[in-house]
Amino acid sequence: MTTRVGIVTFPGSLDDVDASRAVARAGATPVPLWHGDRGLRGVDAVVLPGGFSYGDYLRCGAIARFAPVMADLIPAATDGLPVLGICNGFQILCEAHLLPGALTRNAGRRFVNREVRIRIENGQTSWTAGYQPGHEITVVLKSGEGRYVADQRTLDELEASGRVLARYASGNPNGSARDIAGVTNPAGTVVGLMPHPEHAIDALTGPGTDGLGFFASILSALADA
Amino acid sequence: MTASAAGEAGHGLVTAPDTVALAARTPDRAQPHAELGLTDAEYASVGGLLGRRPTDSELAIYSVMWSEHCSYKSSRVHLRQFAEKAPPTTSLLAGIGDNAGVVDIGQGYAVTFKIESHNHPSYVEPFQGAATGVGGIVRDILAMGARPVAVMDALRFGAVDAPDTRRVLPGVVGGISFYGNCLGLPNIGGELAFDPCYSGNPLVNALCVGVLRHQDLKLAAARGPGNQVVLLGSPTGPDGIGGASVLASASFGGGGETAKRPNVQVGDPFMEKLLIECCLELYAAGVVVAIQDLGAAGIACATSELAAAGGTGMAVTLDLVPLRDPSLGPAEILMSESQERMMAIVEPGALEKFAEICARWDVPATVIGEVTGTGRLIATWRGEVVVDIPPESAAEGPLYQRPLRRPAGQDGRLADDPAPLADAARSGPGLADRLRADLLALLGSPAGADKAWVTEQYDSYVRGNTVQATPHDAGVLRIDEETFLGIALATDGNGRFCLLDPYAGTQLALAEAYRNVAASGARPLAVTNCLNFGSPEDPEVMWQFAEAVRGLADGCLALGVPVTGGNVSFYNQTQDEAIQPTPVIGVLGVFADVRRRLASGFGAPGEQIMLLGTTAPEFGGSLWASVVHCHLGGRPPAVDLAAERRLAEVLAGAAEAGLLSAAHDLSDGGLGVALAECCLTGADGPARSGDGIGCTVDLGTDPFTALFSESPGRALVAVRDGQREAFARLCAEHGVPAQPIGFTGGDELAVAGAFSVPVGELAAARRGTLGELFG
Amino acid sequence: MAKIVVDVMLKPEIRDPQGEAIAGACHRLGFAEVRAVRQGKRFEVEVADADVADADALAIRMTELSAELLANPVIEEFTIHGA
Amino acid sequence: MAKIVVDVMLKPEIRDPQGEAIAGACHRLGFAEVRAVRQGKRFEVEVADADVADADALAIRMTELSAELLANPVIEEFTIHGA
Ligand SMILES: Nc1ncnc2c1ncn2[C@@H]1O[C@H](COP(=O)(O)OP(=O)(O)O)[C@@H](O)[C@H]1O
Ligand SMILES: [Mg+2]
Repeated sequence: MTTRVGIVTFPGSLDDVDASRAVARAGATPVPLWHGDRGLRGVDAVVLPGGFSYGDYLRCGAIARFAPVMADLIPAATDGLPVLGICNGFQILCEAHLLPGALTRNAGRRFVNREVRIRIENGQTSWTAGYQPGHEITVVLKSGEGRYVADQRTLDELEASGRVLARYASGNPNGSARDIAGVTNPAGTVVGLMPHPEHAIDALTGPGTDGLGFFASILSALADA
Repeated sequence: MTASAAGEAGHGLVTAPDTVALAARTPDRAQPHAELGLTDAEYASVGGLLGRRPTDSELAIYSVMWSEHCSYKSSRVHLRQFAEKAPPTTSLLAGIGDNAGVVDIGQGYAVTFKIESHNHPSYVEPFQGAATGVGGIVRDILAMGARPVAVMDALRFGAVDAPDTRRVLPGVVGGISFYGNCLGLPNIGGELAFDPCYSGNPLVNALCVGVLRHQDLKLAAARGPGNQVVLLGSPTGPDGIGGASVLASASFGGGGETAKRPNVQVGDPFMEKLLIECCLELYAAGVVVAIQDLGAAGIACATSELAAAGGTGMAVTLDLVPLRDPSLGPAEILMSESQERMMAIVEPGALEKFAEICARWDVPATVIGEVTGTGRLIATWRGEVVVDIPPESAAEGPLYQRPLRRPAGQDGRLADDPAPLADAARSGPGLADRLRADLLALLGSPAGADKAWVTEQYDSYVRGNTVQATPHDAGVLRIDEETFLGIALATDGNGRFCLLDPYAGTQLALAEAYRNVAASGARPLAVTNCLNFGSPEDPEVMWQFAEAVRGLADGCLALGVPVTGGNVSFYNQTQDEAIQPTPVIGVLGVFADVRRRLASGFGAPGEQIMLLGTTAPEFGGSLWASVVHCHLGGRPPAVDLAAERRLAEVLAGAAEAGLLSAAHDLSDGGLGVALAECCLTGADGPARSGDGIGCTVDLGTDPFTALFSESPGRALVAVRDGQREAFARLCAEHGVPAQPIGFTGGDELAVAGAFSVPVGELAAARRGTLGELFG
Repeated sequence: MAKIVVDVMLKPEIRDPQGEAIAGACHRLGFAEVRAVRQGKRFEVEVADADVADADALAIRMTELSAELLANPVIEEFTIHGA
Repeated sequence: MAKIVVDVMLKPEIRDPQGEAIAGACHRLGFAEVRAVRQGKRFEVEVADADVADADALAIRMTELSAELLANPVIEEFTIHGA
C-alpha cells in the first residue's frame, strides 16, 4: 500500500495543486482533505499548503485555525502525525500553537517573490531526513508576511534544541529573526517552512528539483516507522 | 458635471421610485439624463424606442449601457475592420463580441484571453482601482467556461519622479499584487513604461488567460424560457453606482476628481477565488446553461446582454437581489458595480444541484428571475414594473461616426528627424566612451531598468505551470503534464511610435508582441488589444484612433493572426491634453511541446551569437533619442511584416529542432540593451535574474547604429554547438539575414574595438533605478 | 513626550470585505451576538514635547499629518485622540 | 446596538517595520516632530443588545473574542473600549 498524504484545501488555499503534484512526484498518494469536513481519511501525513486561507484577512492563518478539519488535525499532530505547513500552512501552524512564534509583515513591507537559497539545519525531522544538515537548497519564497518572530527565550530554546529547521542562506529576504526560514516541533514531526519546496520539483517550472527532498523524506520516514 | 448633480440624480432615483405605469401617465416629467451622461438626442431616441419616457430605472440602464465604455459607440464603426480584414483561420471558437475570444490550440484544448483597461479608477484610488481591474478581467475569462490560469499587467505612468507617479505606481502595483496573488494566478509578464503624458492618466491594462476543453465553452446567451436567472457571489451594495458612465467615461478636469471619489469599488479576491472554484465545479456538473460576469453596469448589463444574445426575454424581481445596503432603490440595484458577482442561467431541474455546489463553496446564490419568451426585459420592484424594454436596444447602443482630423502638428513632428543627432553621435572624438556611457544611460533609464521592484511583488509560480515569466520575452505556460502543450503570451505598446505615426506605431507594437512570442519558440496564433486614447470627441484623437485600428487590422491580416477581442479606453486626457495614442497589443502563441521553449538569456559560454534581421539607421521615437536627447520626432522605424513572419518561422523552427539555446527580440534600446539583457537574464527558471554570462561581439564599422537603432524584425540568438550549419540553412531557407556577431562567455559585455562593461556593472546600472524612486 | 492616537476607518459607504470575513469567522466560532465588524488602523504617534508650541498647534499638525499621510481621504476618515 | 472597539497593537518588543516606514515618511514630509510611529489595528464590533445579558457579560465575551481571534497573544496585545 502506498503512503497517503493528505493535502488540506481551505477556502483560499492556492498551492494545494502544487503540493499534490509534489507528493505524487515523490511516489505517495495525495489525498484531498476539505476544510469543512471532519476526519482525516486515515492519511499517514498532512500538508497544509500555501495560499491565502479565508483571504488571510485579520492575520494570516488566524481564521483557518478554527476550520472543522483542524479540530481533528490539531490533536493528531500533537499525537505524532507528521504535518508540513508551507507558507500559509506555516502561519496556520503558528496560529494553532503547534509551532512557536509568529509570521509577520516582511521587513521590506512588500510581497516578495524570489528564488532563495536556504540551509537545512536539522536533517532529522520527518520532512528533512533526506537532507544532510548544512545542505543548501534553492526553493521559492513568495509571501508578504514571512518574517518569523518569537521572543528571545523562545529563539534561544529553538536554537539550543536544534529546532531551527532551515535558515535563509543568500541574504535575509524578509527580516526573519536569526534568518529562520522554518522550525520544527520537539518531536520533529510538525514542521513549518516559509519558502515553497513544492515549487522546486521540476526544472521546467521552477528552479530545479531541490524541494523534492521534503516529500521523499516523509516517504522514507513513514517506511522506517 | 458636478458632484452635487451626480449625488442628487442618484438620490432622486431612490426616493422617488418610478414605474412604467407612472411614466406613461407623466410623459413630461423632467429627468436628469444629461447628468447621467446621455445627450439630448440619445434621450429622445430612448423615448422613441419605448414609445414613452423611460422610468428612472430604464434611464439608468440606458445611461450606462449607452456610455462609451459599454457601448463602444465611437469605436464600433472602426473596430469592424477586425472582422472584415480577418485572416482566414479555423482556430477561432469564439471571437469579438463574446466576453473573450477563444482559440483552439489542439488536442481538445482551447485558450481564451483578453486585455482590459482600468485606467480612470486606478488614478482615483490606485490600489483598489488596479485590484478590481484584475478581478474584472478574470471574471470575463471565467465566464467563457475556462479556468483562469495566469495574468499579465501593462502599466504606464507619468514621469518617474513626478509626485503623481509616486502616489499612483506603488498603489497600482500593490493592488495587482494583492488581488492576483490572493487569487492564485501567476503573473507571467507585462510592461512598465513612463512618460509625462500619462501623468494624471495612468494606464492600467490587465490581461487574463484561461484554459478549457472545447466542450466546456460557455456563451453568454439566455436561452430556454422558464430557465432560472441566478445571481451568485457577493451581495449588491452601493459601489460604483454610475461608475460605468461617470467614472469610466468622463475625462478629468478642473476639480472633477473629488466628485467621483465616493465611487470607489473595493475588491475581495477571496470571494473571487471562491467564485472561480465554484463556477468551475458548476460547469463540470453540467448545471449552467449560460453565464455572464458582472462588470461595468452590473445587473443592467448582464440581464440585457444575456437576453439580447439569447433572443429571448427576461423577467427579474429586484427585491430578490441580496443587498448589502437595504436602502438601495431599483435603479441603483441595476447600476451597482459591486464586484465578485456572476449571473447564471440554470434549468429549473438543476437548481438543487446548483445550490448545493454554491453552498459547498460558501458562495451565496439567489434566483432573481427567469428567462421568458416575450422579447422584453422586465424588472419589478415592490410589486410594480420599473423596467420594460427590448433588451437589444440597451445592449446595442447608438453608433457614431465621429469626425476625424489629422493633427496640425503631425507634419512638424515627422519632420523633426533625429538623424542629425545620430550623425553627431557617430562622429567626433571619444566615440567608445560615449557608446559605453549611452548604453549605461539606457540601462539605468526607467524604461531600460530592471523591473524587479514591481515584478517581485507578483507570484509567478502558483499552480506550478509557469515555464517562463519576467524577465523573459514572453510568459510561457504548460497546459498540462500529459501533452506538454504550451502557450506563450506577450503584450507591447509604444506611445512614442504611435504619436509619430499611429498606423505604423500600432503595427510596430503588434510586431513586437508577435516577435516576443516567436522569440520564446512559440507559433503566434491570435491577438487581443487594449486601445488607450484621449477623447473621441476630439477629431485629432479620433484620427489617431482610426489610424491605429486600421494599422492593427492590416497588420493582423499580413501576419495571419486574427484579433479575437479587446477593449477601448477613451477619455485618457487631462483637460485638452490627451495621452500619446497607446494601443497595447497582446499576442498568444502555441507550443506543440513547451519543453522546447527558448529562454531569452545566455545559458552557456562559448556559443555563437547571431543577429537575425536587417539593421538600418532608425532613431525616430527610439529610446536612445528619448533618454540621451529628450527627443521625440521623425519617422518611427519602417515595419516589414513579411519579414516579421519569416523571422517567426525561423525562431519556431529552430526551437522545435533544438538548434538554439537562447533567443531574445530586439526592441526598446536596440541591440545594446538586448545584449545586456541576454547577459543578465540567464537560461532557465521563471523570475530568475542570475549572475549572468558575458559576451564578446564585433559590431563592424558603425557600432553606434548597430547598438542603438530600433529597426524591427530583429532578434538575437545563441546557437547550440554543433548546430551552426543547420541553423544557417534554416535562415537561408526562409530568407532571414543572419549575421554571426560574436560569442557568449566571460564576465563582460565586450564590443570589440570599442568598449567593455563588466556584467556586474550592467546589473548595477539596471538595478537601483526603481528601488531608489519607490523605496 | 506626547502620544497621539490616530484612528483611521474606512468611510461608512466603502465596503470592508475584511471586516465581513471577520464577522463570518466570529459566527463560526460561536460569537453569534456579533452583528458586524469593521476593521481599521490605529496609529500611535510619539511627538517630542519640545517640538510643538502648544496643544492647538499640535492638533493642527496632527490633522495635517493624518490627512496627508496616515489616511487615504479617498476611502478613509480619521479621528485624533490625545492631542 | 452596542459598539465595542478593540484596539490591537504589536507588543512593544516586536519590531514594526510599517510604523518605522511611516515615521520615515513623516520626516521626509517635514513632520520632524514625529519621534516614532507604531501601527496597529482597530476593530469596531457591533453587538446586538438583545444578545447580551449585561455589561459585565459583554465585557467577558469580548475579551474572549479578542484573545481567541482578533489578537494573536504571541505578538499582540489588545484593549477593549465601550463594553
Ligand atoms: N508590469 C509588469 N508586470 C509583469 N511583468 C513585467 C511588467 N513590466 C515588465 N515586465 C516584464 O519585464 C520583462 C521586460 O519587459 P520589456 O522590456 O517591456 O520587454 P519587451 O521589450 O521584450 O517587451 C518582460 O519579461 C516583461 O514581461
Ligand atoms: Mg522582449
